[in-house]
Amino acid sequence: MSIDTAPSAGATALDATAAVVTRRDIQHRLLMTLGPILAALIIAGSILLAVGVDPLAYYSFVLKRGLLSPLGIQQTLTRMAPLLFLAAGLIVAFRAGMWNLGGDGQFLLGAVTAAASAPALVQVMPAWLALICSFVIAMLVAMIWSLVPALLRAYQGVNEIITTLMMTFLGTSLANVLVKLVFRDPGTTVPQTRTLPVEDRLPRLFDTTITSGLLLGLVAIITVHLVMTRTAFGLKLRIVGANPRAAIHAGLGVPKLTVAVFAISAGLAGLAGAVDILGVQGNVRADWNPAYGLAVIPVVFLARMNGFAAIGFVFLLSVLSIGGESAARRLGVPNHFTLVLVSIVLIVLALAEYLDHRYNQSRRELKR
Amino acid sequence: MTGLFGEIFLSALLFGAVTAAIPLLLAGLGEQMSEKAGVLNIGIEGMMLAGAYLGFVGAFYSGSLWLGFLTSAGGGIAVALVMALLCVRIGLNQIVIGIALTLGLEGLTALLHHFQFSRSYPRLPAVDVTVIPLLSDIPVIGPALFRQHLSVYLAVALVFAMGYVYRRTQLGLNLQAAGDKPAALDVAGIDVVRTRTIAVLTTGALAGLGGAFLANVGAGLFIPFITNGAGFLGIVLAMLARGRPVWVLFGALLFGVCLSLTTAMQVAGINIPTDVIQMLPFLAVMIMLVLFGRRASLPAALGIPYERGAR
Amino acid sequence: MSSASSLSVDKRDIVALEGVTKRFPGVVANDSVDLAIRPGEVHVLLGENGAGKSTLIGMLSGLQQPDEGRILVDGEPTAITSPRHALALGIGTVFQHMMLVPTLTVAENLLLGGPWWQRPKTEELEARVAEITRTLGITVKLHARVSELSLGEQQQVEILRAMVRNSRLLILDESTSMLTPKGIDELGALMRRLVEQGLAIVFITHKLKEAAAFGDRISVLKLGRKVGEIPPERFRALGEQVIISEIVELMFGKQKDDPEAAERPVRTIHAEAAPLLQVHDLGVAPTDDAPGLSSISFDIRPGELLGIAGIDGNGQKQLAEALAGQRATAYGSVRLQGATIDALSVGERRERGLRYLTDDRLGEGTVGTFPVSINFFLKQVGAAPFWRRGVEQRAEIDKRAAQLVREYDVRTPSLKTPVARLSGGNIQKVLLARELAEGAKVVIFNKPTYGLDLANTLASRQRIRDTAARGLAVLLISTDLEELLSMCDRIAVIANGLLVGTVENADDARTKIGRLMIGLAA
Amino acid sequence: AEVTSIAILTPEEGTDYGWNQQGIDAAKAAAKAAGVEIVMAQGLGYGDVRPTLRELAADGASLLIAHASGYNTAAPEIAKETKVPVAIVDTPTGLEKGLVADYTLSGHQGAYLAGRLAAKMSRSKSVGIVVSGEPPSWNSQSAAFAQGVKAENPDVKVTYAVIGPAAYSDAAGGKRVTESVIASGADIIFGQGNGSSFGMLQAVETTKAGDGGKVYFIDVIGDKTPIDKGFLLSSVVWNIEPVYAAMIADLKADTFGTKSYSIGLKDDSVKLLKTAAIPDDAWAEIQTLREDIISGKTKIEPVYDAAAVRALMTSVAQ
Ligand SMILES: Nc1ncnc2c1ncn2[C@@H]1O[C@H](COP(=O)(O)OP(=O)(O)OP(=O)(O)O)[C@@H](O)[C@H]1O
Ligand SMILES: Nc1ncnc2c1ncn2[C@@H]1O[C@H](COP(=O)(O)OP(=O)(O)OP(=O)(O)O)[C@@H](O)[C@H]1O
Ligand SMILES: [Mg+2]
Ligand SMILES: [Mg+2]
Repeated sequence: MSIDTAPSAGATALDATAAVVTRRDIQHRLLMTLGPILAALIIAGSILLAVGVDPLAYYSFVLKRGLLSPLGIQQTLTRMAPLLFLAAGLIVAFRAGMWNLGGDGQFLLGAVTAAASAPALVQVMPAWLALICSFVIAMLVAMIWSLVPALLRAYQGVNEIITTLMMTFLGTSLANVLVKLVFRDPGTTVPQTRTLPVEDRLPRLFDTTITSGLLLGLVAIITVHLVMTRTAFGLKLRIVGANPRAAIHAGLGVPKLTVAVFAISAGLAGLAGAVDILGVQGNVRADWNPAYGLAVIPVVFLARMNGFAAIGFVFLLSVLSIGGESAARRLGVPNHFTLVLVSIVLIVLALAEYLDHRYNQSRRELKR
Repeated sequence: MTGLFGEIFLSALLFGAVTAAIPLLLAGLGEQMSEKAGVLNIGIEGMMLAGAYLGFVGAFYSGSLWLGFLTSAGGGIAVALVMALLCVRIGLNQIVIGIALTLGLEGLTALLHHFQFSRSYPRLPAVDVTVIPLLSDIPVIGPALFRQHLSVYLAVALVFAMGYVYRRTQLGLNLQAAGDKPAALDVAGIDVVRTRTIAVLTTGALAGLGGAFLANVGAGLFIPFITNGAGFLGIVLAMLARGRPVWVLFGALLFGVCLSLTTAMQVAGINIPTDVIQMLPFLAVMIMLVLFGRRASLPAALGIPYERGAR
Repeated sequence: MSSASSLSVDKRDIVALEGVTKRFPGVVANDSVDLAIRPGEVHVLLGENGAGKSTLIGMLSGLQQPDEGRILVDGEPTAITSPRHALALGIGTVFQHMMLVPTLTVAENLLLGGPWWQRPKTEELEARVAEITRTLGITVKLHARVSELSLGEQQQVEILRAMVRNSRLLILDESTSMLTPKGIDELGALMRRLVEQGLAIVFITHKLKEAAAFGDRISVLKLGRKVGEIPPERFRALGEQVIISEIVELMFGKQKDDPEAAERPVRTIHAEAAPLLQVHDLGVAPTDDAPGLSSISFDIRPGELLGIAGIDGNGQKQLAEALAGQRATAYGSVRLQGATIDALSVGERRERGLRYLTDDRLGEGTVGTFPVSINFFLKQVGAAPFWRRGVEQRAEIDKRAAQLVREYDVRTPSLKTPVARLSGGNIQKVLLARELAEGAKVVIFNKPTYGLDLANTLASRQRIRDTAARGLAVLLISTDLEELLSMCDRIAVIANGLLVGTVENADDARTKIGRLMIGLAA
Repeated sequence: AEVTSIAILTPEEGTDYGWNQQGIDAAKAAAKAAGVEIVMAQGLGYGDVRPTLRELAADGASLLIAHASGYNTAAPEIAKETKVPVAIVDTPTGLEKGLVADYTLSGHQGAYLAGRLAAKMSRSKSVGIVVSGEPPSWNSQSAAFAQGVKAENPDVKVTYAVIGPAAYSDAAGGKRVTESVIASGADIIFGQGNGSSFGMLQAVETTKAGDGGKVYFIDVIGDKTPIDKGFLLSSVVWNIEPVYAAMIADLKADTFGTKSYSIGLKDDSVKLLKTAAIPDDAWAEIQTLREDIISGKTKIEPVYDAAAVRALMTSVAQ
């Protein structure tokens, strides 16, 4: 598969004449994002109508609860933290042409190790240090977990879609085994790890319930974006992704880079697990698997692996999932409808993004 | 043999292994067809769910399993049509659309089930089996393998039919060319988009049938999320099989047998956590990959939309 | 000089183009082109890289649709909507880039296109192929996998495919670029036989001698416009030298008679100077799809140009890749400036001054979706001044890229254009510019002028000569014997992975090499 | 304190004739009886419910019932944060006055009776336990059922099978495993497992026992009579309404969070479902056994740990 790294429309213009263009560009972006969402809402709305629910009431609840109320927006922003880390990890992998579909397994193992280490570490060191150590341990464990597909791909050429999917099935089971048999909290009948006290978790932002994990997630994804687009290392990874034979020809150490990509990608997925546990959940229960990875993958593609665009889409996804649950409850629609809504939004956005890209490409090149 | 591991029990285990393998087999065969033609079909889980739901609805209201299979294939094809339009015809990203379709059908079928069946939980009557004379009298294996629903035999026959198509027909050549070098197929006068569309729609039909088998024969009913990742297993099977339908069959049976082994060990009273046992088939495959893993022979154009004359 | 067919439809034309225009983002690839194609004629299409030849072919074979103008088939205005349609009209094309499925056998490739429900009619095909190959005097391995064939063999398969399809019009886009002189002559004879059977042929080449030798009619494209045509009557009336100089004038303006017949300047190489590159007893194991190398030994001194001649697919690529570090060797050693480099990676060899210009410009030479600018620096990622402390310096990159674009005359809409959108010749210039950058000591050129138009070919050859003149060691791999003879100091011949002999480039070199190539002693 | 409305949060829709439905129905009934409003948040899944808890708290709920063991970390935290009282399950140690109450529901007493009944009625002297997962409340019932069987007749074989981890929706797996267990000789199946229990029911309905007769099914928590086709032998039915009613009362009396609530045979909050398939004499014997448990003459200790349950099964199987 090829990743289209053709320059996209979001290039920053510095000179004065271009400022006008930029404003028009922003308007255009806004239109190209809101337009499709509106279209998606109309399609989803007709499903609601069919089951006898007022779509307008539904959407106003989604908006109110996911975006416009202080409580809602805090929840939305909190939900974003692990998703941003996952998206950052996927951006690295996808730009380098590695189809890491094992994010969920890496996420869970990161989560379990963070959940196991943090409560133990706070006993012996300051909370902030314990958190940092837990982050590092979670990252390392996820990295090690990714070594099998990485080495197989790097030195044996085994396709990583197969291996990462297999490793995610394995990782999910392993996480359960760890929770039930190794790290189990003896104090509860429910199989779960020890709970990290609320006051030892990542601090919340100001006077809100928003986790500071959000900031970490933002830093992670922006760093990844800049590294991938502005540095030699990022360019090397993109060369490997776009044409592995060219990478060999250019003298890049493809196997080592491959392992590095997997390690970074999995490490970020592990951090995603850790940030969710250390910032919000406090422990891991047996059989817990939020399967964020599956929802984040399409988001990263829609963003064309651009970190800033991914932030926007992750935000949208969070609004929909937080607001959708609330709206469904209030109107007596099963919560499953949120899935349908997300799906329609994804498809319509993909369609619009494609049309926009084609339009932009021809327009920009004709200008030259 | 008597006691815990009596003949009846062993053959029930084997029977269960086959029943569990068939949906994976159909999904894997379907996915293999798409992949051969260069389309990575991640939406197969959604197609299976559509097939499971519509297959159940068809069978339940008509009283005929076969009508259920028909409606399920229709359901799978309908979802595949969306995929074909968006990913093959206009070339949208296959992974985005595939995952979106899976999410959407998980939600949609759960929603429909909620409004339709969540009070009555209707179940189908027992499926009737076709007994193959003589073979069915073999101890243990006979009752397990040769007293199955007709659709099981048909699914296995399909393995060989697909093998024939791939190796002995023009269509087989076309599919392989569409996956390996679509431009060459195009200049040979065969429409790449049409070839890939046929492949994707066939995948939809097979995935739908797999879903229907799971719901109607495997469970006898439909409940939300009934496929439980079977479609993703199908993707793994198809990729491991390297284009050969028989290997999909072996892979599906391996998973089926592992599931039955879990049950066997528990019934034998062996105290191993189920999570550990559940890891076995995946561990087995990973070890095989580590030992024998060689360059993957995936089609060169897998996942890349074809656009005539593009540079 | 321009043809009259633009005004009145000539009944003899199989295909005629009238005012055909085709635009791509940023370029007008064809600008109201008129062209008449007649049975019994080899119509040669000439033009520099990016002149729009392949684009024209694309429209005839149904891959592209004209933006303006019309195409007449048998006098009827016809929109050729798809390759299938083109085939049905009897238009068979051998494209510039390989169009076979590498994982299928030759027979299966020839069978592609039949009704989908049928069993492939292998017996029928075999009979038909036997018949055609007999009259054409070629042989093909029907049951070999295409990936196992050399590029030359693949080209024959493609020609055969067009014949199996009963084409009335056969289009050959740079089909000689991969052939040996003998192969080229055979192809020429083949074309002659075909047109005598009543076919029409469109033949695209960059080699003017071929044009003069094989053509009946010549059209010249420049910047998308047709700038001239030599009709058969005139063609027959003129001698080869006159035709060539006329074409050169059309393409490049007034020049001397045969620009390719450049005299090789006599250079003095100090025999006592230590060799820059020493290859001793080098061996490479054969793989599924490539022959191996056995016991290759040679030295190249500073300022020396060593040529490797041979039929394509005899291990040239393996040799180049083994030297560059891209292919594992089985035994033997390579020394650069006296120091062994066997354990070094591709990147490390490059750092020591070993450069390799690949013949596979799209497959490994460039990253097609990346901008032209970045592709100049693919082998320098991370190096100053384009990267500082790992951070990309876009201004530096663009400045230097713009300079290279000017210096090497790369025709591109902009620096940001994805490199794959350029014409083949222009991509080649990007590679040349990249490999000749500072720090080179030994340069391996693998078919450096393959696909280049005349002007660019000459310029590139001059660059290679200059490279050697600067005191570098040059290994020049080419299937074009004229090229080797016009440039090298010594020429080695490779056959079946073995260096069968080396000759000094003196007057009798041509015959000696010819003998070596067909397996005789020099 | 004043109680104006209560809210209940369930992981799945309250239409499963089981855990979720019993919770929703009980909360509705308790709210109606106390004359307070009820808010139902269903189908929330097993992920993070903090957003929903916060929102319900902000909307003015006087009590949040977090009806899933997976919610018992989040709910007390939100209680502290918002000062809205919550009720959680399976955490007797988590009490906090005015803020957190626990209700640990275990039907082990009823499951014991079900075991006695199964042993009485099994023709093949072999019964099976099929579960889709191993949460504590199911473990205690599995264990008690096995103890009941052995107490009734030590010769009756108990076969225990888990479908697989997180296989709540694996109806096909439920059917497949149940069929195997039936083939191993069982003619009564004690089944626990949300969605997959419908697959177990289907297996019982479509598979004949070794002697060619009917296989019976014993259900838990809910009452599947409305969808039964004549194969339901009994069910260990939980009635959670008294628990919720007591919570509301305690809230009003400011004694909330001082005690754990539970269910048991005594007040019929756990009871065995009587169906037509149970002969009257057997039922009468079961009623006597019930009295013994209530009076304390028979004691059944709940076993919550999965490994312990499996160890127990290993010993009873031999
Ligand atoms: N004019 C140019 N000169 C040099 N390199 C360029 C130029 N334009 C693009 N590139 C290269 O192509 C890559 C892709 O460009 P593009 O503008 O799409 O970056 P991006 O990842 O989308 O980042 P951003 O949107 O922040 O600009 C760049 O990272 C850079 O390496
Ligand atoms: N699909 C395409 N998209 C964009 N530009 C294209 C496309 N095809 C051709 N071009 C442009 O059209 C012009 C003509 O290209 P064409 O390939 O026809 O040249 P050519 O005469 O065949 O050159 P060469 O001798 O190098 O093969 C070039 O500038 C090329 O970059
Ligand atoms: Mg950009
Ligand atoms: Mg060309």
